[in-house]
Amino acid sequence: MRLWREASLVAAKDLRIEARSRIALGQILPFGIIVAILFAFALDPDSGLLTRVAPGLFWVTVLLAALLAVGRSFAVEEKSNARDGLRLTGLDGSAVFLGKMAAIAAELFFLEILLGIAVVILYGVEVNGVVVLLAAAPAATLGIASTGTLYGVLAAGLRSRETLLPLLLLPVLAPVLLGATRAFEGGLEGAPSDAWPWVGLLWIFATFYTAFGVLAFGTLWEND
Amino acid sequence: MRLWREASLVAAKDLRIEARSRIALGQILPFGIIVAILFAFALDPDSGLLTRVAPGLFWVTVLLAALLAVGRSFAVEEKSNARDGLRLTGLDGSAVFLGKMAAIAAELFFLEILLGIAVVILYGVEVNGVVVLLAAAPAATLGIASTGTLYGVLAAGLRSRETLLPLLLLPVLAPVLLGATRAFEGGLEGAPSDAWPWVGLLWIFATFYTAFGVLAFGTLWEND
Amino acid sequence: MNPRDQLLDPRLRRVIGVGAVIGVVALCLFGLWGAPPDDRQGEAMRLLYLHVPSAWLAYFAFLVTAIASALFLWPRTRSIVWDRVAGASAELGVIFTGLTLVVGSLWGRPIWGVWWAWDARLVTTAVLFFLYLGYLALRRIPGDAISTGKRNAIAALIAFVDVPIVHFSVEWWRTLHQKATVFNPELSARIEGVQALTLWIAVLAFTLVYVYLLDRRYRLAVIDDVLAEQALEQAIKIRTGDNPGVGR
Amino acid sequence: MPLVEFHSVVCLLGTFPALAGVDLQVEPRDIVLLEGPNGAGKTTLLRLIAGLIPPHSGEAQVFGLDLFKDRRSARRRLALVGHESYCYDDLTVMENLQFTFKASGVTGMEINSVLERTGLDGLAGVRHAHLSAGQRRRLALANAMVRNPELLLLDEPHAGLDEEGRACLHEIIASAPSEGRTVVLASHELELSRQLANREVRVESGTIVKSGRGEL
Amino acid sequence: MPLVEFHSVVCLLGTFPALAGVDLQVEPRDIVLLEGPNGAGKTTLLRLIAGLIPPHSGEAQVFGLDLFKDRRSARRRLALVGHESYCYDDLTVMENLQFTFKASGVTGMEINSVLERTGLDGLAGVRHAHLSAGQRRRLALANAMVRNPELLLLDEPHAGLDEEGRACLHEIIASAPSEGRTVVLASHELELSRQLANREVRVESGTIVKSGRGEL
Ligand code: HEM
Ligand SMILES: Nc1ncnc2c1ncn2[C@@H]1O[C@H](COP(=O)(O)OP(=O)(O)OP(=O)(O)O)[C@@H](O)[C@H]1O
Ligand SMILES: Nc1ncnc2c1ncn2[C@@H]1O[C@H](COP(=O)(O)OP(=O)(O)OP(=O)(O)O)[C@@H](O)[C@H]1O
Ligand SMILES: [Mg+2]
Ligand SMILES: [Mg+2]
Repeated sequence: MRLWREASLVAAKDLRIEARSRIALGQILPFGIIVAILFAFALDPDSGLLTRVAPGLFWVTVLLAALLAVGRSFAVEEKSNARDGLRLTGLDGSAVFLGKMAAIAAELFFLEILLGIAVVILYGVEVNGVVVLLAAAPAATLGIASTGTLYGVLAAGLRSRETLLPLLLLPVLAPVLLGATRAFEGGLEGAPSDAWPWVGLLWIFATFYTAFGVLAFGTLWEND
Repeated sequence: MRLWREASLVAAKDLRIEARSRIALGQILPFGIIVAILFAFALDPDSGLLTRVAPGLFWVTVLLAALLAVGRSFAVEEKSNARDGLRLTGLDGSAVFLGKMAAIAAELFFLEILLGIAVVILYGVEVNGVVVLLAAAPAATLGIASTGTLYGVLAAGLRSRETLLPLLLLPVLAPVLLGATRAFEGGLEGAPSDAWPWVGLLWIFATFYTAFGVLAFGTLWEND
Repeated sequence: MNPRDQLLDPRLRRVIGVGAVIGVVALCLFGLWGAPPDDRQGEAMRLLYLHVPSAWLAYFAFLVTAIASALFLWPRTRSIVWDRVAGASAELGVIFTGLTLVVGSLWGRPIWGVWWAWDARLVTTAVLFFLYLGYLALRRIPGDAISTGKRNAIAALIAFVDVPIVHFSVEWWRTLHQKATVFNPELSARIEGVQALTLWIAVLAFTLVYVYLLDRRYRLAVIDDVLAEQALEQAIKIRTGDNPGVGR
Repeated sequence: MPLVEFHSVVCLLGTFPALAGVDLQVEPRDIVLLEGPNGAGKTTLLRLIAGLIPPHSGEAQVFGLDLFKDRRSARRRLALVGHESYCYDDLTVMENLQFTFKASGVTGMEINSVLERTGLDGLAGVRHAHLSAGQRRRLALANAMVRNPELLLLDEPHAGLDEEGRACLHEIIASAPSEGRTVVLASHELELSRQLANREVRVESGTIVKSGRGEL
Repeated sequence: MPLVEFHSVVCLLGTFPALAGVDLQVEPRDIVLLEGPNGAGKTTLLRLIAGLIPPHSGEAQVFGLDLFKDRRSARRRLALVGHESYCYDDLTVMENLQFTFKASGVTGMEINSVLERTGLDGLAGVRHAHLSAGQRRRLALANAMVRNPELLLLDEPHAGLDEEGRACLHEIIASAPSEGRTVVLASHELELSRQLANREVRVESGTIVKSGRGEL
C-alpha cells in the first residue's frame, strides 16, 4: 500500500513538472513525427517500401523518443541536485522506480497513439488487427520505460549521462524492439495470428524488466 | 586573423574537454554503430533492402549522433554557467561560432569515417565512387555542424535544451539529409555521375549555413 | 570474510595450464589433419572447431559472470571475490564472442558468399558483444567497492537475458545460420565420428584455456586492488601531512 | 548513546581521501560547529553523515545504524541543507515543500509555520527557477525543516542570507535543543556561529585537529 | 566622467521588473557596496552592468557605452564574479585561467601572480569538478582578476571563503584604487564590506533607496 502511495507521489511530481515545462507534448511528440517524416524522406518514398518497414521505423522512433524522455526525467533530478534531496527523503527505491517508470510510460503511450496515427496517415499502412496492436503496444512501452528508468539511474550522476544512456540502453532493448516490430507487422499489413507469440514475448519482457527494476533500483538509487 | 586565432582558441578548448571526457570517441561512436545495427535489424534483413537504404540510414545515424554532439557542446557551457564566463571574455560571436562548429565538425567527421567503414562491412554495400563520397561528406558535415551550432545556441540557456534541439534542428537539416543521401547513393551502389549535382548542392548549403552562422551567431550569443 | 587472493590453488593452476597447452596442440592436430573435410563444405568446415567452442565458452563465461553477480547481490554471500570473478569472466566472454564473430564471418564468406548477413543469430551475437562491452565500460567507472559491485552485478544480470536469445534465435526466427546441431530441442547430437571427437577436444581445450585465463585475470584484479590500497595509504599520508596550499 | 559516532573514518571522493581518518561524536541536542579552511572536508563529512556518500573504512554510525550497511534508515530522521537547494526548478516553493513533506511521511510539522519561520510567506507561489540566491537558501532551509528532523545538518547556511534571513536561521538553530533537535553546522561565519554552538570542531586536511566545548 | 551611469533603468526578468527604475553613478576608483534584502535586485543590477542581460528602458551607460546598443565592447573592460564560477568542469584550474586569459586578450597580468594572490597556488593542476565550494569561489575570483579589469563586479564574494580566502579578497579590493580598478560589490557581510567601501548603496525592491559616502 505504502509502495503505491509513494510511487504515485513520485509519478505525480514528474508528470506535474512535465506538464509545466510542456516537453512531452510540445517537443518530444513533434520530434517523433519529424523523425518519422525524415525516415520516409531518407527511404525513397515511391518504392512502396515504406509500408513494409513502417513497423520497424515506428518502434525505432519510439525508442529514440524514449531516450529523450528518460534523459529528461533524470535531468530534472540533476538540476540543483534535486536527486540528493529525493534520496534524503528516504523514499523507498522501488517507489521511486515505479513512479518514474509510470510517468515515462504515460508520456510514451501518449506519444505512441499520436505517432501511430501519423504513421498510418503518412506511410499509408493498413490496420488489420487493432487488438494485437493494443495488446502489444503497452507491453513494449512498459518494457522500454522500465529498462529506461533502470539504466537512467545507472547513468545518472555520471557527468556523461546524456551520451552514456543510449549506449547502455539500446542493446538491452533490441529484443523489445524486435518483438514489437514483428507484432506490429502482424497487426498492420500482415496476419494478426502471427503476432500473438510476439505479444506474449513482449509481456514476458515487460514483466521481467519491471520486476527486476523494482528489486534492483533501490540498490542503484541508494549508492553513488 | 584575429578571428581565426580566437576561433581556434575556442575549438581547442572544446576538443580538449572532449578528449578528457572521452565522449565522442568512447560513447557517440558506439552509439552510432549500435543504431546502425538496430536499423538493419528493424528493416527485415533478407530482402536485400539494406544496400538500397544504406545511404539514408547512414545519414540519419550521423544526424542523430550530431544531435548528441551539439547537445554536449552546449551542455559543457551550461555547467557552472560557463557560458556567461565565455560571453564576459568579450570574444567575437563569430569566433565562438566558428570554434564550436569546427570542434563539432571534427568529431563528426571522425565518426563518419568509422561509421562508414562499419556500414560498408555490415550492410555489404559496394563503393563505386570514392571521390564523390570524399567530396560529399565534408560538405554535409559542415552543413550539419554549422546548423547544429547555430540552433544549439538558440536552444542553449533554455531549460528544455535537450529536447528542443532535435525539434529545431531536424527540419532545417532535411535538405542536407536528402542531398547527402542522394550523393551517397550515387557514390555507393549507383552511378557517381548522378551524384555530382547533389555534391554541389551540399557545398552551397554548407557555405550558406556557415556564412549565415558567422553573421547571425553573434546576435544570438549576445542576447539572453 | 577474508577475500582470497588466489582463485585456484597454484598447483591446480599449473596442471590446468599444461592441460590447456596439450589440448590446444591436440586440437591443432585433429582439427587440421585428423578430422576429414566435410562432404559439402570441404576444408572450410574446419572453422567449426574454433567457431563453436568459442561461442559456447562465451555463453559459459557470461553464465559465470551472471552467477557470480547474483552471488554478489545476495547479502549472505557478498564478497569482492564474486565481483572480480564476474569482471574477469566477462572480459574473457567478450573475447570469445569477438572470436565467434570473426571466425563466423570468415566462414560465412566461402559458404554464404557474404561476410555478414542480417540474420537473427548473427545480429543477436553482435548485440551480445556490445552489451558486454557496455558492461565493461560501466565497470571502469570508479566508486566504492560495494556500490560499484552492486551496480555491476545488476548490469550483468540484465545483460545475460541476451544469451538465451542468441541460442534460441535459430529456432525463433527463420535464419540463414543453421539450427542447433548439438544442444537442439531434442537434445540429440547430429554430429559423429572423428568430427565429433575433434569438436569435444576443442571444447575441452577452450575450457581449460578459459579457466587458466580466468585465474590469471583474477590475480591481476587482486594486484590492482593491492596497488590501489597502497596508493590510498600514500594519499592519506600526503593529505594529513602538513603541506601548504588550500587544504591539500 | 551518541547520535553520531565515527572512528577513524576514511572517505574517498574518486581516489582522493577527502576524509582521512575522522573521529567524531555528536551527543543528542548538541549544536556542533564544524570549522576549517576551504577544502578541509567539511562538506564531505556532512554528506557522509547524511548517508549520501559511502564511507570507505573505519567505523561510522548515525542513530546507532551502521553507515556501511544501511544508509537509508538513518536518512529518514535527518535533514541536510547543502550547497545547492535540492529543489525542482519547475515547482513552486509550496509544491516543493509539499512534495518533501509527503515523501518523508513526517508528522508534527505545518508547512505554513515553516514558511513563516524562514520568511518565505510571500513567495509560496513562486517557482524555484525564479528565486534569487538568498531566497533559494531560505527554501533549502525550509525544505529541511519541513521534515522535522532529529538531526539537522547545515552546510554554510549563512551564505547569501540577508540580515532577516540570518535572524530566521539563528532562531531555528537556537531553538533546536528545546525542540529536541541536534545541529551540526559547517560555517565560515565564525563569530555568528560561535554564539550558537556549544561545541566546536576544527577540520583540517581531512582530519579533526581540535574539538572541544566553547571556543578553541 | 562616471564609469557607470544609470537613469531610471528598468530591467525585466521574464515579465518581472527585477529593477524598477534605478539611478546609479559609479566614479572611477570607487569601491561601491551594494546592500539590501534577499530578492532586492542586486544580482540583476550587477549582471546588467556586466552586459549579460539587456535593460528594458531608461538610460544605461557603462564606460560611456550605451547598454541598449552595445553590450559587448564594455564587457572586455570589466569582470564579474557571480554566484557560479563560470568555469569548465573538465579543465584544470590553470587551464581555465589560461583560456580566460587568452580569450580576453589582456596584457599586464601574470597568471601565476593571480594564483598566488587568491591562494590557489597548490591547486593549479586540479580539475574544476573536484574543487570544494570555497575553492571554486577563489577560482571565480582568480578568473576575474586574470582579465585585469578596469571595473570589477563582485556578487557576494565572501560566501564560502575561509579566513585566508577573505584576506585574499580584501587585499584585492583594498588595492583596487591604486591599481586603477573600480569595484562594485554586493554583499551581506556588511561589517567586513563597510571597512572597504567608500560608498554604500542600498537596494530594495528593485530601486535604490539610499546612497551615500560612508555608512548610511
Ligand atoms: C558472423 C557470423 C556468425 C556468427 C555471429 C555465428 C554465431 C554462432 C553462435 C553464437 C553459435 C552458438 C550457438 C548455440 O549453441 O547456441 C554458433 C554455432 C554454430 N555455427 Fe555459427 N555463427 C556465424 C557464422 C556461421 C557460419 C558461416 C557457419 C557455417 C556455415 C556457422 C555454423 C555454425 C554451427 C555448425 C554451429 C553449431 C550449432 C550447434 O551445434 O548448436 N556459423 N554460431
Ligand atoms: N572527485 C574528487 N577528486 C579529487 N578530489 C576531490 C574530489 N572532490 C573533492 N575533492 C577534494 O576534496 C576536498 C574536500 O572538499 P570539501 O568540499 O569537503 O571541503 P570543504 O571543507 O567543504 O571546503 P569549503 O569550505 O571550501 O566548502 C577538497 O580539497 C577537494 O579539492
Ligand atoms: N525569471 C524570473 N521571473 C520572475 N521573477 C524573477 C525571475 N528571476 C528572478 N526573479 C525575481 O527577481 C528578484 C531579483 O533577484 P536578484 O537575484 O537580483 O536578487 P538579489 O538582490 O541578488 O538577492 P539575493 O541577496 O538573494 O542574492 C527576486 O525577487 C526574484 O524572485
Ligand atoms: Mg563545503
Ligand atoms: Mg544575488
